[in-house]
Amino acid sequence: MSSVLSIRHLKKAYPGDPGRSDGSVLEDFNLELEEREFLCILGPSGCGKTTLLRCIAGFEPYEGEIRIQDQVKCEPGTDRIMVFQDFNQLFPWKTVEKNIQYPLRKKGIRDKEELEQITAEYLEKVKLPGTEKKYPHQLSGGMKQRVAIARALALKPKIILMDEPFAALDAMTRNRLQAELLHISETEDCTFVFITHNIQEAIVLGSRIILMSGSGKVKIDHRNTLPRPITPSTDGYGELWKLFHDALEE
Amino acid sequence: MSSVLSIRHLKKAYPGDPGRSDGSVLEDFNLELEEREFLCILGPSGCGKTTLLRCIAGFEPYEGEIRIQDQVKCEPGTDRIMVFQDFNQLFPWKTVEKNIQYPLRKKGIRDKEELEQITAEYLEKVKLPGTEKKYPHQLSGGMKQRVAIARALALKPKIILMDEPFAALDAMTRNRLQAELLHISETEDCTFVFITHNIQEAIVLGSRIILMSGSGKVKIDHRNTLPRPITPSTDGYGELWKLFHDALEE
Amino acid sequence: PAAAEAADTSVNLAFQYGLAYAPLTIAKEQKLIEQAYEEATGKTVEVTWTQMSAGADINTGIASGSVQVGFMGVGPAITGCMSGVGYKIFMNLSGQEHGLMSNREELATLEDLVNSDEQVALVNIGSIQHIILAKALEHAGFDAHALDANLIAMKHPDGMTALESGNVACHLTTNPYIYKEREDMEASGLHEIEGISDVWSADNSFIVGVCSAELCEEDPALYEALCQAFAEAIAYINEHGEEAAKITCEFDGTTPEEELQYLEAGTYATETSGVFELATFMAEHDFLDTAPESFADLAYENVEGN
Amino acid sequence: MKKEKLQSCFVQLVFVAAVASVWEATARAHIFGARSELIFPTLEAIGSAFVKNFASGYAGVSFWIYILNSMKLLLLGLVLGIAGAVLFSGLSVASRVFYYIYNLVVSVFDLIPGVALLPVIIILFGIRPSVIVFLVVHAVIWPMSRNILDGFAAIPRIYVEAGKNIGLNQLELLTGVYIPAATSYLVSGLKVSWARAWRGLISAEMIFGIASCPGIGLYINQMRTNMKNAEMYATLIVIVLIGVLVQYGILEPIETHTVKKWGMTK
Amino acid sequence: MKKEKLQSCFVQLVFVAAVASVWEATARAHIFGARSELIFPTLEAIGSAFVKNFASGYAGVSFWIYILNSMKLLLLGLVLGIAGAVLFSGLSVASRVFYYIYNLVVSVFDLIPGVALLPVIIILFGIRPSVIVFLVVHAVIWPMSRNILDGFAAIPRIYVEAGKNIGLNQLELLTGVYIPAATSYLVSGLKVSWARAWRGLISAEMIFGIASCPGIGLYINQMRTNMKNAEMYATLIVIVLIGVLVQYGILEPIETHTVKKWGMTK
Ligand SMILES: Nc1ncnc2c1ncn2[C@@H]1O[C@H](COP(=O)(O)OP(=O)(O)OP(=O)(O)O)[C@@H](O)[C@H]1O
Ligand SMILES: Nc1ncnc2c1ncn2[C@@H]1O[C@H](COP(=O)(O)OP(=O)(O)OP(=O)(O)O)[C@@H](O)[C@H]1O
Ligand SMILES: [Mg+2]
Ligand SMILES: [Mg+2]
Repeated sequence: MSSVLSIRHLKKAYPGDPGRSDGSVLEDFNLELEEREFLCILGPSGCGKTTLLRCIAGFEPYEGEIRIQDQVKCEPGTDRIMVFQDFNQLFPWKTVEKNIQYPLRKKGIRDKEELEQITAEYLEKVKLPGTEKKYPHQLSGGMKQRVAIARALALKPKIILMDEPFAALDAMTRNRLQAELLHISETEDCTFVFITHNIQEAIVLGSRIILMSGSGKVKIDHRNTLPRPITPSTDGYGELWKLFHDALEE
Repeated sequence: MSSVLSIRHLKKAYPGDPGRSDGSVLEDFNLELEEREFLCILGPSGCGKTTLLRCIAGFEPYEGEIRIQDQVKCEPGTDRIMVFQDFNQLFPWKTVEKNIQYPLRKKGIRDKEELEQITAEYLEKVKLPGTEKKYPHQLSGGMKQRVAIARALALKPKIILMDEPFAALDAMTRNRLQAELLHISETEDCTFVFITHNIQEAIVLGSRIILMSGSGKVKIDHRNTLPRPITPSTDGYGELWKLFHDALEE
Repeated sequence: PAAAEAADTSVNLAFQYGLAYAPLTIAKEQKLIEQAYEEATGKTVEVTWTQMSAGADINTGIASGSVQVGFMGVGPAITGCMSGVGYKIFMNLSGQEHGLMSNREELATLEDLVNSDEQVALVNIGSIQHIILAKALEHAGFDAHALDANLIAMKHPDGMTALESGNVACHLTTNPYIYKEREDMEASGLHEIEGISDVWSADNSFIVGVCSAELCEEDPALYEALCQAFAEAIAYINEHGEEAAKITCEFDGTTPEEELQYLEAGTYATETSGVFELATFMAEHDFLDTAPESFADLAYENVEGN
Repeated sequence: MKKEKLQSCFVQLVFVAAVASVWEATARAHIFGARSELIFPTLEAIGSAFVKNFASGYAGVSFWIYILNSMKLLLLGLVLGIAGAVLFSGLSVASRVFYYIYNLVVSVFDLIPGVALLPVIIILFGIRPSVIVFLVVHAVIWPMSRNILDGFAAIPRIYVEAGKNIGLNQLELLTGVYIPAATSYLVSGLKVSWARAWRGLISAEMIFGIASCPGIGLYINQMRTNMKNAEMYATLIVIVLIGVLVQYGILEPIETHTVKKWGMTK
Repeated sequence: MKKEKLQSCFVQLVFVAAVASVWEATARAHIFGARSELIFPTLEAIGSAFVKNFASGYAGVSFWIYILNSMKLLLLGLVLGIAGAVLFSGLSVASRVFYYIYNLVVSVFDLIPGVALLPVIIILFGIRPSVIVFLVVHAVIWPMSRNILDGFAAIPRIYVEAGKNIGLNQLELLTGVYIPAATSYLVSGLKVSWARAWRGLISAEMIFGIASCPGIGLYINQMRTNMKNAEMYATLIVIVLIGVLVQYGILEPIETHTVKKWGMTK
């Protein structure tokens, strides 16, 4: 398998902000991600997870090098679709339906029926059928997040960057969407970078799990070899959970 | 103990939105909350939890009656402080410090040293010392949420309304803040209404746990009598967890 | 419009607002220019009339060549001639009576005014009214600029409003406002300060027509037609006052009777009167940078008068 | 919504009635000297002047013609001004260099009074109705541009990022993100521009009236020159009526169907 | 930040130089007929008129006096206009009834050209420099109010709710939430108003010149009347310089230290 994402010597500091003692949020950050990997990132609040994702997506200037499929990419592009942490990432001037269809149109899908079919399919996946004609401000927090997930998935990008996408969801919806992502990851040619605070979620989803320290360093980089599907009763789940839990406690 | 919050026949429908089949988000919703109770609310995404909280806080017009300490309250007030679900609830034009101090000032605390001491104390509680001079846009998602929590706690209101306050936090920070809330609930004269998606969190925190159905009805109203402190290894935890988990699965 | 497009030549005329421009209304309504040109040459001319609120804009229009003929107060016309806008006076249009009205009893004479710090409203600083005031002052033995610091520039109707509502002490104005104010003498307790008519009457050139040098030189036929048409219009007003009043009253918002009265109070003639003398006075008192050497600096050869 | 509308209409009507009464009382008190009536006409006089305006026009030309001529120039100027503002502000989004230049241009030209530009305009355009159009454009384009530029700068970053993320090019970003996200600024700018255009038109026509294409400004100027204050106020009422009609009949519905529907404003 | 500032200055300087060259080339080409120099003076002529303005003034009055007089009236009008706009828009936040009325008042008065109000103003204020102040206020207050009203309507609901939640009363809500949250609208409104005030002042002084308190508008008018176009352009340059100075020296820093610092705009 070839490397789909390669980060070398990434350094990121916000202007006008001394940040940590060393003056930057991320420093000499390195990461090689292979195709169809499902990378989960854990780490304490404020450690730089979102910052990392934003650098990969091309929203922030940085030092160092980020290559996507062996090409240096500094600008945002449709090969890496981001689901933001913020609730207000949908275009408020478009209905749910149009929010999903607009990027698809830009991608070249013009057929109205096909668009509607895709919309229906992905709204079904995120358990939101019937909300097509609503505007974002008429949705609850979790519903907005799910529409954003549907919008990203429908685009079928090479890399999906997700920033705590399930944080606002109840356990059941969360389980259903986890299963959905696993399915996509298994059947489609798609690489995931997935930020979560939920250790269980990271173990269930990730083919690889990174834990960042409070100072933005990679503290654990673990290849998850537990047999799928993984549940808390899977052999080895307990140890793995403890590994990450303890590392976070430190 | 007297009833601190009493909701009778609450009905809420959003204008211009047919909503559910019965046309409203909440219908004939009743709730009596006693002083110093810690109410946790569970429920699927989009069931009306935030709507309920907003009605209590006085941000939405509604039918029915909501009484706070036996007085009908339709307007927002400092007796009920809300921590919103949205990340952007801090005033972006004020530093972290000022965001916390501004409501305190309005409450009548003018002494500069006292203000600084309170700020330091509560920032310490939410694990954010050293961020005093930052502006909200310089914080990560979880950090913003924690400042909002600190702002609410520092005010020591009669009722604290919290809408998934810990959703964006890592396990460890979450645990620490849970302990903090429990401590406040035990030592101070404060009633909590706390929305969460985390069943464990609800069991650990709640002296009473309500589970709402997808149609906005109260499905389970459980008085939590497990001996504190509650951990997953506490006797009876497993059954309780299963009770809520299964109810959510339905 | 179709006929207009087919016209052989065209001319742009610009003028300002008021009774003093009455002959233009006659010429416009009776199409005198078009007729005169066609009679003389057998060709057609398209005439465009533009009403501007400042002589300065007309000057710019002529200087840039988009206007060929303008009518304005004799003051700006002299300034234009001397600052090289490229035109000269090609005829006189009208003269109007001016008067200085006051609502303060203690201001009986110019001397009272000079010794007070009351304000005088007139249409513009450096305007012909300003120059008239300067002349009157000099005539009465004061410095020509003695009242300069007391001036308030505003349009005639605003000045009248200010005077009648007691907000300004004096108003120097012309036809028809001066007549209206005189009518109100009794009711409003206004009175006239003497001294203006000694130096300025309706016989003095007040509004003159100017014509660009290009038109004068390059299209003598049109130039002739213009002169002839306006002479006819002026003659019409003088000979058929009632008919003329009926035509122009609508534009001035009066009844035909009032209009006739106003028209008769003015002097409509093609000969200029006192232009050179005025220019000399202006040059002597800083209203003008360079003095004309002779009347020929200000007017074309065909113009009669001084 | 419906109820609020009614309530607002009611309040506004009561207010207008109150203002009218005060005016009438002042007019009837004759406190402004002998010509008080002329300077401060009664509502009756204004009303009959209003009727007369429409019934008989002025100088043999129907009042409708004045309105029509003005509206033609006004609309042309307004459309050109708004289109120009959108175009140039859009280019400013695409190119930083262009932004620096345009920002300066807006700051400078917004300061220059129309009359002062007149010589240059006359030189370039001659004496034509287009001069008035140009002055209207001059009145509209700079404040509108200011609103759009500032609106573009203030839109939440996340929308632009979401737009770039789905691969929008500069033009698509402009039409697909910047313009809708800044709609409340745009609508505010439209309201200001609409008023600017009216005022610009009246002043333009007052300094520059073309007899072959007479407009409302020329009309007002004539009325002023002739001391017909009742007619002048009646004409102002027409201007205000048209202006308010557009505001409540066109601009508010635009607001209701965009930013209000989208939950972006109250 | 620093670098961007430099870059922007550089681009703007290059642009100004380019415009100046085009002007000069046009002026030297004498393309506007025989009187080209008079109506389209060369930079040299404008430059020496600029120097002469300051050196000798006009009619025995120093040019500084003209500037000073104008600035006095301008600032007074600007401050009154802005204060009024803030005050009334603030009241509109507090009372719905007041909002309906004020919204109508703004829509109506914004449409009325200053000249048309002149008779009424003269009656009410007499013949004083305050008439000019009043006309400047009239030029400023309505567009500024429009910006503030629309800015208030567009601020995110959550800030208002957070404010009410911590027990702010109406006045505190206004100063503590509405005004800071709408700052980007306010600053935009300030920029527009500043330009409006200049334009309003010049036109006011052109229709209403007070010899005992001569201002720049009067000066420009004199230059126009006397066909001194070079002097007129030189005076315009002074106006533009002051205007741009305020824009870049006062308004931009305000922006940098508020909305930019708060991350509310780019
Ligand atoms: N402003 C609004 N206008 C119309 N409908 C709304 C509005 N806000 C919420 N709703 C609808 O009301 C229902 C309940 O929303 P609410 O925000 O209370 O859900 P919630 O329980 O908080 O969900 P979540 O866990 O996802 O935050 C949803 O179906 C939503 O679509
Ligand atoms: N725009 C900014 N300007 C200055 N500092 C910033 C900015 N954005 C983030 N930071 C800082 O960078 C650090 C990392 O932020 P980041 O958002 O990447 O954290 P995170 O790991 O995503 O946290 P969370 O789990 O709370 O979302 C934090 O200390 C934060 O204060
Ligand atoms: Mg984050
Ligand atoms: Mg919610």
